[in-house]
Amino acid sequence: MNYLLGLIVLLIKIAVMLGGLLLVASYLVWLERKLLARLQIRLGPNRAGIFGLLQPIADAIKLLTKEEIVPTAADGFIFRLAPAVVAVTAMMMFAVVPLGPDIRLFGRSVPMVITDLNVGLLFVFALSSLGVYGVALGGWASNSKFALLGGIRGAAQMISYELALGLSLVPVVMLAGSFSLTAIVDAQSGVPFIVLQPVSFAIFVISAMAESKRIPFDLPEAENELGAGFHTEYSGMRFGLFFLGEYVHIQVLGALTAVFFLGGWHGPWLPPVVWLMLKIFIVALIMIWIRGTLPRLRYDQLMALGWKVLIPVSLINIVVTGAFIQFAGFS
Amino acid sequence: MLPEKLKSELTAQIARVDHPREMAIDVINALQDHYGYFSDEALAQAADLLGMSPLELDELATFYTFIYREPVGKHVIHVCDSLICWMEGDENLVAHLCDRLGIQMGGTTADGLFTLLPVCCIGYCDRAPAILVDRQVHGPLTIDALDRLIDTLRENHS
Amino acid sequence: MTATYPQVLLKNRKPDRITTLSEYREAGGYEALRRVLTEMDRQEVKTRLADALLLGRGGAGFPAGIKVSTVAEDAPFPRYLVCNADEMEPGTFKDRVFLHAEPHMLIEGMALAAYSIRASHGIIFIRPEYESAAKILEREIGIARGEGLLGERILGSDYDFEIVVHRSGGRYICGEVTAQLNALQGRRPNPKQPPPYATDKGLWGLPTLANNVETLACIPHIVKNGAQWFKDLALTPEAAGTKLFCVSGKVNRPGCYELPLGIKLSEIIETCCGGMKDGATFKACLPGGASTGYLTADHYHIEMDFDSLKKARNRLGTGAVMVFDHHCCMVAATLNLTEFFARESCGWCTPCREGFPYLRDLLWRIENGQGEAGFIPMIKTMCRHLWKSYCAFAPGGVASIESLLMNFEDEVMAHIEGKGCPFKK
Amino acid sequence: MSENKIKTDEKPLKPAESSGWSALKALVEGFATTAKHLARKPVTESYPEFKRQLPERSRARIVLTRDPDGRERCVACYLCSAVCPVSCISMQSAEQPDGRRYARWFRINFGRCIYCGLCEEACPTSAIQLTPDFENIQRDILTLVFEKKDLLVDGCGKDPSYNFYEHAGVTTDERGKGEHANEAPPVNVKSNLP
Amino acid sequence: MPTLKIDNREINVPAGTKVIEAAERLGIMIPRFCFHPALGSVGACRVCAVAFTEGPVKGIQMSCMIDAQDGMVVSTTDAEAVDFRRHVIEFLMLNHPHDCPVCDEGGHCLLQDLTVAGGHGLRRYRGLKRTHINQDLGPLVQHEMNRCIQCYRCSRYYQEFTGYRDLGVMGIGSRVYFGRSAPGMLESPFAGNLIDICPTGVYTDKPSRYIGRRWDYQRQPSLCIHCSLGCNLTASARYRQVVRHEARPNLEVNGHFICDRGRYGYAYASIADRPRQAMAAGTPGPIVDILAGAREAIQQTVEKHGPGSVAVVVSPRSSLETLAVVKEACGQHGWTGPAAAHTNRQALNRNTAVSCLRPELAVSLAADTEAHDVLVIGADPLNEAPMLALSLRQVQRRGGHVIVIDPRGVQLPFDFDHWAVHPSAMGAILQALIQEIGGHRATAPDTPATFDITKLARRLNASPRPVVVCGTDILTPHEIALAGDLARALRRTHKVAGLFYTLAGANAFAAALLHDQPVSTEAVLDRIEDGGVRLLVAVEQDLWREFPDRKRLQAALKRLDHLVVLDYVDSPLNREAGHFIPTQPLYESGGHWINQEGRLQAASPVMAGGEPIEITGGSDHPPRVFDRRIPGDEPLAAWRAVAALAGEDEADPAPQLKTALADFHPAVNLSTPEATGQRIDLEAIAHDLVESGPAPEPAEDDAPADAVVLLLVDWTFGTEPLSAMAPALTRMEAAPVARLHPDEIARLGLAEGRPVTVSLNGNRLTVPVQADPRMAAGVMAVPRHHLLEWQVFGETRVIVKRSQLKAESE
Repeated sequence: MNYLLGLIVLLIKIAVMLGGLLLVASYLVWLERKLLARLQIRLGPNRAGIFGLLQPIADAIKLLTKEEIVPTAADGFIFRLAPAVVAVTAMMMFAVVPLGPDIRLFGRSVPMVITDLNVGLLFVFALSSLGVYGVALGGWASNSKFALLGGIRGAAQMISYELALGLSLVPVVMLAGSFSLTAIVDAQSGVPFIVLQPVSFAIFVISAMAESKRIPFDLPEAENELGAGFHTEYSGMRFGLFFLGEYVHIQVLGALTAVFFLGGWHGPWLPPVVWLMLKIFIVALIMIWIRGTLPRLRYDQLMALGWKVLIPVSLINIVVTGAFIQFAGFS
Repeated sequence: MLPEKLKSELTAQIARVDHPREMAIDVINALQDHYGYFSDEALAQAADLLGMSPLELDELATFYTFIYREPVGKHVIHVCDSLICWMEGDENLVAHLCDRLGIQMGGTTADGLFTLLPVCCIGYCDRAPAILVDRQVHGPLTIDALDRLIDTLRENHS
Repeated sequence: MTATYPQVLLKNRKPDRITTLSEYREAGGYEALRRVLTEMDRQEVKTRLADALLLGRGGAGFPAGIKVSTVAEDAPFPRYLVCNADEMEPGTFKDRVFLHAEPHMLIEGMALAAYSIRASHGIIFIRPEYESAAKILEREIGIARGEGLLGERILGSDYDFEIVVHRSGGRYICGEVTAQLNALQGRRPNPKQPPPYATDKGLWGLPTLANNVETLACIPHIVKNGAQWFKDLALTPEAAGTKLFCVSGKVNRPGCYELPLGIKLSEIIETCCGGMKDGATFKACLPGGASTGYLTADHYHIEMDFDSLKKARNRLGTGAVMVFDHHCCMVAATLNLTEFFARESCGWCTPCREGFPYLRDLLWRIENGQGEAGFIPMIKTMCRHLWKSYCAFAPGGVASIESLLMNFEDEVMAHIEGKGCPFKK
Repeated sequence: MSENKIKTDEKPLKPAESSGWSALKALVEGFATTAKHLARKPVTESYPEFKRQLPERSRARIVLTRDPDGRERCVACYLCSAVCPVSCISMQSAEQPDGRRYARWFRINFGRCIYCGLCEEACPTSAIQLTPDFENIQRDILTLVFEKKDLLVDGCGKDPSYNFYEHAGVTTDERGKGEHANEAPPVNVKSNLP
Repeated sequence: MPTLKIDNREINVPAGTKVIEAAERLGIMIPRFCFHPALGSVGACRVCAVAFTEGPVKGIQMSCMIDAQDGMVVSTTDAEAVDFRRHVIEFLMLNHPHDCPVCDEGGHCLLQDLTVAGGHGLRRYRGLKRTHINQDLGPLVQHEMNRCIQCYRCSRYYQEFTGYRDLGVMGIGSRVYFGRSAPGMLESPFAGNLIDICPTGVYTDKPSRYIGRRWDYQRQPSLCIHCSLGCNLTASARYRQVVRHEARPNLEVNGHFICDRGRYGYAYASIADRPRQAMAAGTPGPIVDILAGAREAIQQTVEKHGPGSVAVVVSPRSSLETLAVVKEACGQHGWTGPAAAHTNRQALNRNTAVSCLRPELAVSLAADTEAHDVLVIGADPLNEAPMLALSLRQVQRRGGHVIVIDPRGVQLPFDFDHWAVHPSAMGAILQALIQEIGGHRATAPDTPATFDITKLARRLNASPRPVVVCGTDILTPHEIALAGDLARALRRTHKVAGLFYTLAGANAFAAALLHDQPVSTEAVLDRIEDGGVRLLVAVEQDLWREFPDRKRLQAALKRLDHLVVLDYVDSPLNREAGHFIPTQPLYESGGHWINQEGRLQAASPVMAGGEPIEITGGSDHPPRVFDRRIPGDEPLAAWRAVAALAGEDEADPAPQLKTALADFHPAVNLSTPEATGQRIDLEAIAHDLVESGPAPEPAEDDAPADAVVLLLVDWTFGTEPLSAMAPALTRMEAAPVARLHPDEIARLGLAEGRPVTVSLNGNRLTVPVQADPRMAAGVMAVPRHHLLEWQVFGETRVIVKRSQLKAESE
C-alpha cells in the first residue's frame, strides 16, 4: 500500500514536473523570441494570439504535423534515437532538482524532489554528459557533412567544458559536504554560495552555457557556417525534440545555478517553490540577454577559453577553497 | 547574246593555253568590252567558255578595279584620288565633275554616257591631277580642261 | 640637265615615241642577247648579274643575281619568267615612261633573264591603266618575233622563248609577286607566304622567275658592259647602277629621271626638277612610293641609294620621290595614303584587312577635329602589330603613319589640340 | 605580391584595448546597449497593415517587358535559363515571320525561384526584369508556374529606351541591313567602286 | 622527330607538325580561326601568334605556319604576342554585330570564346559597322554574313576540300563576301559541314534554327545509320526531340565531316506520326498486354504448326543488340530466319562481300584518302555513300587518281575516269583486269576501245597504294567476289592494296554474320506462299516501304495467320499487323553497329524518349499537367521487345542480351570496352562463307538485244527511307526520273522528259525519262525514291524488254 502510494505520488510528481517543464519550455521559447526581439528593437511573435502568446502552441502543432524526413543515406535507427537522447537526458536531470523543503501531505512527508539521490550532483553530470550523445550521434547518423561537423563540434565542446563544469562545483561540494542537491541547498540556508564562491559561479555559468550550446557557444549549430549543424537534416517533431531539449536544458541550467549558487528555494516571504522558480527565471532571462548581446566565439577562442582559462582557474579555486577550509576552519 | 565570232575567237584563244583559267581576265575583259560591263549574263557565258563556275569567275571579277559588275555608262571616268593628285587638288575636280554630271561618285548619268569612279594612283603623277577616261589618260587637268573634255565626249555622241 | 648624268635605260628616249627596233639595234641593242646565245654560257650571265649587285627595282631591293640562281638546275620544265609591269605604287610611273620609250630593251632583258634560267615562257603582267604600253609591247613583241629575236630558235640558236602580255584587272596587291602569280593563274590574287618560293614552285607549280621591268631592262647592259661598269655607274660604293627616279609633287619639273644611285636628294630636287614650286620650302618627301616613310628636311641631303636609306630607317622602294611643301598637311597626306591601303588591302589577313580601316578612321578623326590624345598610342600599337600581317603590304602601308608619328608628332598634336586641321584654317 | 594583399578595415589593437579591462568594459557596454534597447520602441512595421514602398531595384516577381514600340523584348536567347541557379526558367525559342527570334512559350516556376536576379543581369535585351512586387503567394503550388501571358507586362520597365533590334543588325520587318544604329549601308560586293 | 619547348614544357613531335599542333598535344590551346586540322594552315587570321624566343625562328610568328623544329623555344604567353592576339580579336570584333542573343552559334562559338579569353571587352572603334546582305543558301544552311570574321575556312572547305565550286569569296579588302554568286541552294551534299567549320555564326543550322542552345541539349556520341559507312556524329536532343546532328571527329572513319543526309536525316525519330502506341489489330492497348498477346499468338502458332512456322525478318539497319537477340530467339526456338535482306541476291551480295574482306585488305574510309589510285566498281559513291565521295576527293587532292567502272551516270566533285559499262560486262572486265595484273594477257572483253584494260592494269600495278572500292547493290555475288580477287591480286605485287565494300544498311556487316547461309525476305515469302510459315515477325523492317515487290508482299501477308510488327516508323503494315509493338530508334535505345569495313562502333542513348513536348503541347507551352509519366514513352528498344516475345516473361532481359551478344559471332567481341571503335576480328569470319568460284553469269549475258537492264538505284536524297522522312531534305531531293543514255532513249523510242511505263510481272511503274550522257548504253536507272512506287519488280536489277516499255504522252 505504502509502496503503491509512493509510486502514485512519484508518478504525480513526475507528471507535474514534466508538464511544468514542457509548458515552461514552450513558453521559454516564446519568451526568448519576444525578449530577443525587443533587445534588437523588433516586435517578435505577435500574430498568434495576443502578444503572440499562442505561438508556442502553433509551433508545436506545426512541428507535430510536419513530414518527418529521414535522409536516404542516414542511419535510420540512430537518426531517430538521437533527438530522444537529447530531450530525455535534459528532462531526467530535473529528477534530482529539489523544488523546496519537504512538505507534508496526507500525513506523510513528501520531498519536493522526485528523488533525492545522495549523488545527485554526479547524476546531473552523468546525464548532461549523456546528452552529448544525442548531438554527436544525430550529427553522425545524418550522413551529412554539416551535421557531422556540428556533431563533432558538439562532442568536443562538451568534453572541454564538462571538466570546467565539474571542477567549478568541487568547491561547492566541499562547502556543502554532500553530493545531494537537497543537502547543497540546505547548506546555503544562510549565505548563498555565490557570495562565497563567485569564481566558481562564473565558471559554472559559462561552462553550463557552453554545455547547453547556447550563444555565444552555439558552434555545433552555427547557422551561418553549418546550416544548422547537427540537426541540419532533422525536421518535424524530431527537430522539435532537439529544440525541446535545449529549452529544458535552459531550465535545468537555471535550476542548477539556483541550487548550487543562489540558495535554491531559500528566500524570505515567498514560498520556496516560487523562490526557486524566480531564480530559474532570472537565470533564463540573463541567458537570453547574453544571447541578444554577444556574438558567437570562434572555435579556437572557445577551446582556449575552456582549457586555458576556465580549467586552470577552477583548479586554483579548488586549492584556494581547500586551503581556506583547512586553515580558516570554515565548515 | 554573244556574237558567234567573238565566241569562237575566245574559244580558240582558250584552247591555245594550257590552263583555261589563265585566260579568265582576258575573257572577262573581252565580254566586258562587248556588254559594256561584266553582267550576270556575261558571267554565265564566261563561265561556260572557261569551264569555271560562275562563282569562281565572280571571285575574280569582284576583286579587280577595272572589271565592272554593275552597269556603267558609255564613258567611264576614273578620277585618281591618290596622294599626288590629291595634293594637286583632285577634290575640286571631283566636286566639279559631280556637279557638272549631276551624279555622285560611283553613279552613272541619266543619259547613260558617263560613270564616275575613283581610282587609286594610275601612274601619271607627273601629270597630276590626272583622270582616266576609257583607259585614256588626261592630265594635268584644270576645271576648264575638264569641261572641254566632257563637252567633246558629249559631242561625239550627239 | 640630264646630260650631266650617265644615261643607260633612257639614253635613247624620244620625247613623243618609242625607240623602234631598228633604232634600238643601231644603238647596240640585242647585241648582248646575240653574244649570250652565241658566245657566253648561262652561268656567265648569272655570274655577271650576281657581281653587278643589281638590286630589284620593284621596291623590295632583293638582289636579282641571287634570285636568278635560286632556280635549281634540275627544276622541272617549262619554266616561266614573269615581268612585273604592274606598277601600282602611288607616285611611281617609271615603268610607264620606260615602256613608252624602250620596249625592246625590256624584251631583250627578258630574253636574257629567261635564257639564264632556261625559261620558255615570258609573261608581262601589266596594269590596265597602261593599256597603251600594253599595245606597244604586243606590237613590238610581234616585230621582234618577226626578226627572229623571239619565238622559236632565237637568232638561230636552239633556244625558244615566247612573251605574252597579260593585262591585269587592276589591284595594287597584284604587284606582290605571289599574288601576281595567283592572278596569272586565274585565281584570286591573294599573296601566298613562301615556302614554296616562286623560283621553286611558281606558276602552275613550276619554277618561275619574277622581276620588275627596270630590273630586267638593266640586264642587257650588265651583260654587255660587265659588272664593274655597272657598279661604277653609282655614286656611292655600296650601290650599283642607275635608277629611274620619278619625282612628283611640289617641284617645278616633276617627271622621271634616270640618275645614278647615291645621288643626293637635294640634287634631285634642285638640279633635276628645278627646285621647289613657287618658292615653297621643302617639308618632307616620300623617297620611294607610298609604302616608305617620310624623309624630313633633316635628310634633305641624303644619298639616295638602298643602303643609305636603310640607315635612315627608310627604304628606297621604287624610287618615287613625292615632295611635300610647307603648305601640305602631313596628317591629311597620311590619311590619303591610309585610305589607299585600306582600299587596296586584299582582305586575306586580319590585321591588314581590319587595321587599315581602323587607322583610317582614327586619322580621319584627327584630321577632322575629333582627335584625342589617346589615339596616338593606339595608332602606334596598331602600326606595330600591322607588321605581323601576312605579306609586306601592311608594313609598307604603316610606314607613312609610323614616320608621321615619329617626325610630325607636333603637327598631329596640333590637330588634336586645335580640334581640326591647322592648314585648313 | 604585396599589392595583391587583401585590404581589411582591421586596425591593430593598442595595448590598452587588448587588456582584460577593456574587454570587460566592452562587455559591459554591450550588455548596456541591449538593455537600453529593451526600452526602445520597436522599429518593426507590421506587414499587411503597413506596406512600405520598396525600392525599384528590389527583387521579387519577374516580368517580361516590352520594347519602346510595344513588341516583346525577349528573344529567347536562353541566357536567363542558363544562369538560373535553380533552373526555374524554361522556354522555347522560335522565329517569327518577320525574322525576329522570340519565345514561343516562356515559363517561370516561381515555386522554385529564389529571386536572385541573375536572370535580369544575364538578359541582353533588358526583357526579363525583377519587380518589387513580392506578394506572389499561392495555395496551389502549380499556380506558381507562370506562362508567358502571365509574365508579359506593358511597358519597358527599368530600361525605357533600349531596343535590342536597333543594335543587333538583324533584318526585321522594320529595318534592313545597314539601317540600324551605328551601321554602314550594306556592302555591295559587286559595286564598281574600288 | 624534332623536340621543342613550348611554355617551358618540352615535347617531341613528328616532323612536319605545326607548332600549333605541337602545343595542342601539350594541352595548350593556342587560339585559332583559320587553322583547322582538316584544312591545314594558311595564316590568314593571325590569331595564333606566339613568340619564338630561341631557335631557328625568332620573334612573333604564326604558330600554324611554322613547322616544329629542333631547338625551338616558344612562349604562348609572351606579352607582345598576347597583346597582338588581343588586337586581332579587336580587329575581328570591329564589325561583328551585337547579335549573339539571336545567333544560333551563341554558346558554342569560337569567336565568343576567344573574345572572352583574349580579354577584348571594350569597343574602342567608333566607326560604323559593316553590314552585308544575306543569301538564301537552301533549306539546310542559314547565312548571316554580318557575323563573318573572314577566316576563309568556308571557301577553303567548300572549294578545296569538297571540290564544289558554287560557294566562295568575292570582293576585296574589308568588304570580302563569302557566299554564292547568286543566292540559291548549295550544290554540295556536304554543305552542312560549313556549320561546324565556321568559327562563328555565319553558317548556322537551318532546320534547328532558333531551337535552343547547345548547353541545353542532351548530347551524346551517336552514329549515322543512313548508309553503311558508320560515320560518327553527335546527336542533340531537346524536349524529347532530336534536333541536331553534328559531325563527331573520328580520324579513322569520317574525319571531321559528315554528309547532309546523315546530318539532317534524324527527323524520323521525332515526327508526329511516329508510332508510339502498341496496337492489337489496329486497336491501341497497353504495351505489356500487346506483348503478351503477341507471345501467345506465337506460342499458339508453334503449337499448331511447329516452330518453323514462325519467321522473323529484321532490318540490316537494326542495332547489333537487336540482331543478336533476334538470332538467339530464332536459334533457340527453331523459328525461320532471321531474314535481314530483301532478295536472295542482296543477301548473297552482302555475305560475299563480308567473306571477301580479309583483315590484310580491309581499309577504313579515312585510310581510303591515303590511296594513290582507287578503282571504284559498281558503286555510285555520291549517291550510295556520300562520304565515300568526299574521301575519294581527298585522294584526288593528294594527287591520286580515281577510276569508276559503273553503268550509272556517276558524278563526283572532281576529275575522274568513268567507264560507263553495261552491267553484264562488269564481270568480264574484272576478270580481264585480274589476269592483266597477274601478268597474263587477257582476252579483251567486249568493251569500247576507250576502256583500256591493259593500261588500267598497268596503272594499278604501278600504283604504290591501290584501293578497290566495290558496291554491293547492282552487282552480282560473282562480281563482288571478283573485286575481292582483284584486290588480292594487287596485293600480291603491292604490300598495301586495299579493299573497300559498300553495303546496304548501317549494320549490314553484322547482318551478314547472322547465318552462314543467308536468308532473305524473298525466301521467307516463298515459305509463306507454300504455307510453311504462318506467323511473321517483322523487326524494324518496313517491308511495305522497302521490299521490292509490294503486290507479292501483300498477297503473302494475307496468307499469314498472324503478323507481328515491331518498328519505329509509320507504315500501313503497322495497322494491319495482329500485334504492333513500337520500338525505339537509336537515339533512345543506343546500341552497337558494325560498319562496312567491319568496325564495331557504339551509339549512346541521347534521350529517354517520349512524345516531343512540341507535339504534346501542340507547339504551345507544355501542358500544365504534371505527371511522373512521360506521354508516349511506351516504345521499347527492339531487342527488349524481341526478348519479351521470345523469353519467359522475365522482368529484366539484360542477361538474355548479354548471352545473345556473346553468342552472336566469334568475330564480334563486346566483352572489352576497347573493342568498340576497332575493326572486329575479320579472321574469324569463315572465308568460305560464300563460294566465290568463277560462276558464269546467267540471264543477263544472254539478254536479248532489244532489252535494257533496269537498275533500282540510290540517290543522295530521297531514296534512303529514314532520311526521306526529314522535311529539311525534301527540298534537296530531285524529282524521281528514270535515267538513260540519250542514244538509248532514242533507240527505245522514248522521249526525254516524257514518262515511260515499265510493265513487268504484271506490275507497272510510270516514271519520267531523263537523258544522262554519262550512263552506259542498255541501262535504265530508276531511283528507289519515296515519291515513286518503285516496289514492283521483285528485284533491284531486272531485264526489261523493249516490249515491256511504253512511252506515255504525258
